[in-house]
Amino acid sequence: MSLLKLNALYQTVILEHAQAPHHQGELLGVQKTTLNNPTCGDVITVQLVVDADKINQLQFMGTGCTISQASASVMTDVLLGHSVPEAQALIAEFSKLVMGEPISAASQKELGDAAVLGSVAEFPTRIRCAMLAWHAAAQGLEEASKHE
Amino acid sequence: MSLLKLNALYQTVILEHAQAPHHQGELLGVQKTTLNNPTCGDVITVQLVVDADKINQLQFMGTGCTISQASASVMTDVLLGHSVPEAQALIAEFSKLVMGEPISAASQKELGDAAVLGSVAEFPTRIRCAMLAWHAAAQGLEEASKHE
Amino acid sequence: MAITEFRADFPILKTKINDEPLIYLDNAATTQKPQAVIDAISAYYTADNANVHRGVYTLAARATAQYEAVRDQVAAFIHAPQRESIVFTRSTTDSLNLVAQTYGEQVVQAGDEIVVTAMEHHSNLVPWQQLALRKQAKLSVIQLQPDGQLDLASARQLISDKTVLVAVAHSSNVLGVTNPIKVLAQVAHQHGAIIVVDGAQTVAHQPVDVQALDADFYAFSGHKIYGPTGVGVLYGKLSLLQTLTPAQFGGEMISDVTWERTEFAPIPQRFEAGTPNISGVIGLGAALTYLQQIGFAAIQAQEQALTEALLNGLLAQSAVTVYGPQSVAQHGPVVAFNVAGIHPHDLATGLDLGGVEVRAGHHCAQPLMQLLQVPATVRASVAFYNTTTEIDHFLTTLQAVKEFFQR
Amino acid sequence: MAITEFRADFPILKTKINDEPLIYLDNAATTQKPQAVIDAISAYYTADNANVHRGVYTLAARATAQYEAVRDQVAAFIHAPQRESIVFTRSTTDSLNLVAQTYGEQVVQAGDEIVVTAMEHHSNLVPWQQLALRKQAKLSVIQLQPDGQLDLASARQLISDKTVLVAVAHSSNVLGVTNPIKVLAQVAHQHGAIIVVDGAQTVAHQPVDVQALDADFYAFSGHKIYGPTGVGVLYGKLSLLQTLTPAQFGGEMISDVTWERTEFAPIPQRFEAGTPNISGVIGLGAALTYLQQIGFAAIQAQEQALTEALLNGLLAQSAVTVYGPQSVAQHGPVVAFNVAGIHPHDLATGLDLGGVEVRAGHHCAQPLMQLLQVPATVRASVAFYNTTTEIDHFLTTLQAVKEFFQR
Ligand SMILES: Cc1ncc(COP(=O)(O)O)c(C=O)c1O
Ligand SMILES: Cc1ncc(COP(=O)(O)O)c(C=O)c1O
Repeated sequence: MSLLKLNALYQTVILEHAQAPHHQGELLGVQKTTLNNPTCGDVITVQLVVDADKINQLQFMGTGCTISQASASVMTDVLLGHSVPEAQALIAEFSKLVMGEPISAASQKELGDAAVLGSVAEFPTRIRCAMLAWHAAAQGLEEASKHE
Repeated sequence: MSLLKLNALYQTVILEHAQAPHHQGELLGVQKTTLNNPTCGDVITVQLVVDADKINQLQFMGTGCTISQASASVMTDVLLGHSVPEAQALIAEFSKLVMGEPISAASQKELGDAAVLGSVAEFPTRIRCAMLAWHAAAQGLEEASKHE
Repeated sequence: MAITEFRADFPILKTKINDEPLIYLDNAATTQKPQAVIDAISAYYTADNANVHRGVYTLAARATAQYEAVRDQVAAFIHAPQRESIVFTRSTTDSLNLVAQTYGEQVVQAGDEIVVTAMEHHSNLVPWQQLALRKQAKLSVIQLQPDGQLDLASARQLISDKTVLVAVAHSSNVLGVTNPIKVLAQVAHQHGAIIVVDGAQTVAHQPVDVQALDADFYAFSGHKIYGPTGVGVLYGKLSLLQTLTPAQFGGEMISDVTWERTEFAPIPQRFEAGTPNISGVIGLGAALTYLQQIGFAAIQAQEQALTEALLNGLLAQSAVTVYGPQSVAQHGPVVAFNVAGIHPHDLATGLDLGGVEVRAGHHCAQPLMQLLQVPATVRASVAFYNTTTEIDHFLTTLQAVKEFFQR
Repeated sequence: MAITEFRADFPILKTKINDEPLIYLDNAATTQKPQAVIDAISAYYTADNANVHRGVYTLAARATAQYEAVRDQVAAFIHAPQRESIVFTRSTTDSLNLVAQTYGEQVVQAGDEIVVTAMEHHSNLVPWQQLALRKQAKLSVIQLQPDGQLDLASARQLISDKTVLVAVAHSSNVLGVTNPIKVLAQVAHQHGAIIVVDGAQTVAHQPVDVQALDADFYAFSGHKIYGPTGVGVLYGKLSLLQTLTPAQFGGEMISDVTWERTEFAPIPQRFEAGTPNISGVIGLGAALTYLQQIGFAAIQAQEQALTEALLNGLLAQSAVTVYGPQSVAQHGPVVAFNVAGIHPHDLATGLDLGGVEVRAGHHCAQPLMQLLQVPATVRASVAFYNTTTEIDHFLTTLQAVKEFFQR
């Protein structure tokens, strides 16, 4: 078997995020949004604080495969500091990316490390893993907007 | 289409029985055994009287196709006057006959006009039609035996 | 391409029956399959077979993608607003029972009324009858006009505020009529009832738009639309499906299971318990693709010509009674009839000896037979691959069989 | 003929996955199909397709005869005392739900107890759990020994005179163990309970005798025994089936229908509503014929050799945990495992890139996963057509994938 193929999906930056995820852990007293991937049992909980229309705090908890952990980690990096509409737009762009749809160079840049997850598009069964944390974030943002 | 094939199933004796069935009509005050063929809606009612261990009276009512009517008619001819065990044996022989299984020359003779219905064996979907009255008679005999 | 050329795609139509060329006129029972459908099933098992929705490996992804693509295809075919409204079942019967076992169980209450029509197939009658018996609800039957068309006055009279559900065939499998679903849906909705439509006899013969009809549920079978046996479709409005608890449990229809309780998956997965008929769904997809290649315009033109030849040919013969409308304008591709003095079974056997395959019996519509006051009828039903030559041959053979029995 | 020669009968095994030869080790999810099964389906649609049980014409008689012949074949295959005990369903899941919707609905009452085991697939757990919730019955769970085998002491303790139904897998789809059904049946019967056996993982791997087991109901799927998807079997004891009212209605499962009531057909027709999966049943027949040509002696010998190579190979690798018994004597052809520090999904993706198709997930046994304290496992499962070379390749690939993730 060619390990090159494995390298295409599991690029170094992804492995690094999975091994040492950013913004992992519980935010005390902040509302949780939990989503699971029934196929594999992965569970991701996202917590976020929106202040002056900006995402000020954003953390995640949960277990999962390399893809879902790395994706959760880069998600926090990408979305932190953005306004709710900006974050929502970025989630939409990320979703396009992992579905293999073209996105603009600007979006690509904005997504930073997350752009590397575009390789998932060639692994259809792993798209759900990559999207889990982002879907949870989208749901969390919706709930946060409602409370305002 | 070759009418010869139709002649093989609908032999003159069968058509005659169907057009002018023997022992057709109701026996007043005698228990009825009714069976139906759900596929085509045919219904046959058989009534019989066993006296001194002999079938003394045997009539049928109901509507149906040529095969089921003719078969009911010959059934009454064949079974009348026989003892219950003899009648049961004849029903079993008739059943073999229409299933295409070999029967003895003696049985063949005993079955009389009914033997002609052996042609039904080549028309699997019509076997049920041929058996309907005989099954009803078998059930009637069983009930009659119970009452003794 | 002329419509008659598509006939060559159906290998069975080249075979013989009782040494005579097969003339298949029981299309209302099940249609024959084009080579494209047979090949799609073989190809699936030869190259892509794996269980769906479960594996992360390539083969499983391939099988799942093919399976789910047919959901999109079916949604487009009946103009459903979204793919989630399409549930794969075993058959029309399974689809209708699913509605009875979910919506029926969860919504219908004692004293409610369920309305069916006098022309329903057992599959769209008995589930409601048994539900009504279980729930102490009332079953009412919309009557027919003398020519077999639905009596809309009777429908308007029976459907009331007490009605919770109206179950109706889009087209009859005996009378050859197509019912005014849109009107019935309006009447039902005015009274707060839902309408469940049995499309088994319709989807292969005319374009169906579940949104234009405003059907709440719509059911059909793959095997009656040139697809394989063992696969059916239930369309349901999103808002309805979302409120329903499933009736079958197991496999991938769950989201989370503990010993004590189960959280169900979103629709449509929620209603597809266990391993589905994967090759059946893929075969159905191939059938729809094939149908769309021909196009409904060509199909309808051909089937109307065939129905006209069939209906008028029958009406021209002595001693023949045709049930349902007597004019081709109201008559779909199914024609039920009887010949005075000859039992339908005998006629069917005679025709069969001439290679002509027609149905004789009650066509799973026993109460309708009682209404027509016959124990059974013969039924000839056409598909686009039939030819007027076949219809002629059928009529000639019928004449000969009649003469045999009338001599 | 050597067992390895039969491999050539499976066309899919000659294909490639990710440019590597396909090594199919997800046989517990679904098996691949021999050419004989693919051909039987094609042949049916090419020469014999008609609806069953309904027509008096030759084609319908031919289809019906083929369909019903498979009933005899299945009865003989699982040693049922009579053909009437065999009901064709959509799948194991459908079969088990049928029992829950008929026997369960009609017999189970508030306060009754239903007993399952800790290793059940959702399909043999959720129907009983939901039934218990509906009926206010109690669901109890037979525990496992540390090595994953059923704890018979726990079974004896839980099954009491309050128990009405014991539902148990003949073989686990995760732990690779086969349960002592005969003993459990005895215990159940002593307390007046019935036993429902899920044979999904058993019928393809060892001879089954439902009479010797004294099973009251026995369920399995065609697609896990080299047959098509969309067809399943429910065996039921005659005396039980005869007392049950069906749960699905329509088509030929009736004997007489009026507007007010319905008389049902005798068994097994009573439980087969609507047009069945005719080609599926015929394909299942072809699969059983094929299996019997090979014979269970050869199949078992080969599968034991493969399981031994698989199990011992896994146990020899570092960081690997195998669930279920650690010795091949107690271990059937299904081996679930994990590698410390590597998520099962990542392993499965890595193996997939090497052409090796294994399952990663909860295997529709979420409560068992909780018991094993893992979110998921990898699972490799063999069939007689696998080779020891394939097992070797799997083990080498696994080693390489481990090294990739552990670096
Ligand atoms: C033990 C067991 N029971 C039941 C099932 C369900 O089978 P199906 O999906 O064919 O209904 C499976 C397979 O998925 C199984 O392994
Ligand atoms: C009008 C109608 N409804 C329902 C059905 C039942 O279809 P199936 O047997 O495929 O479930 C049929 C065909 O038999 C039909 O003609």
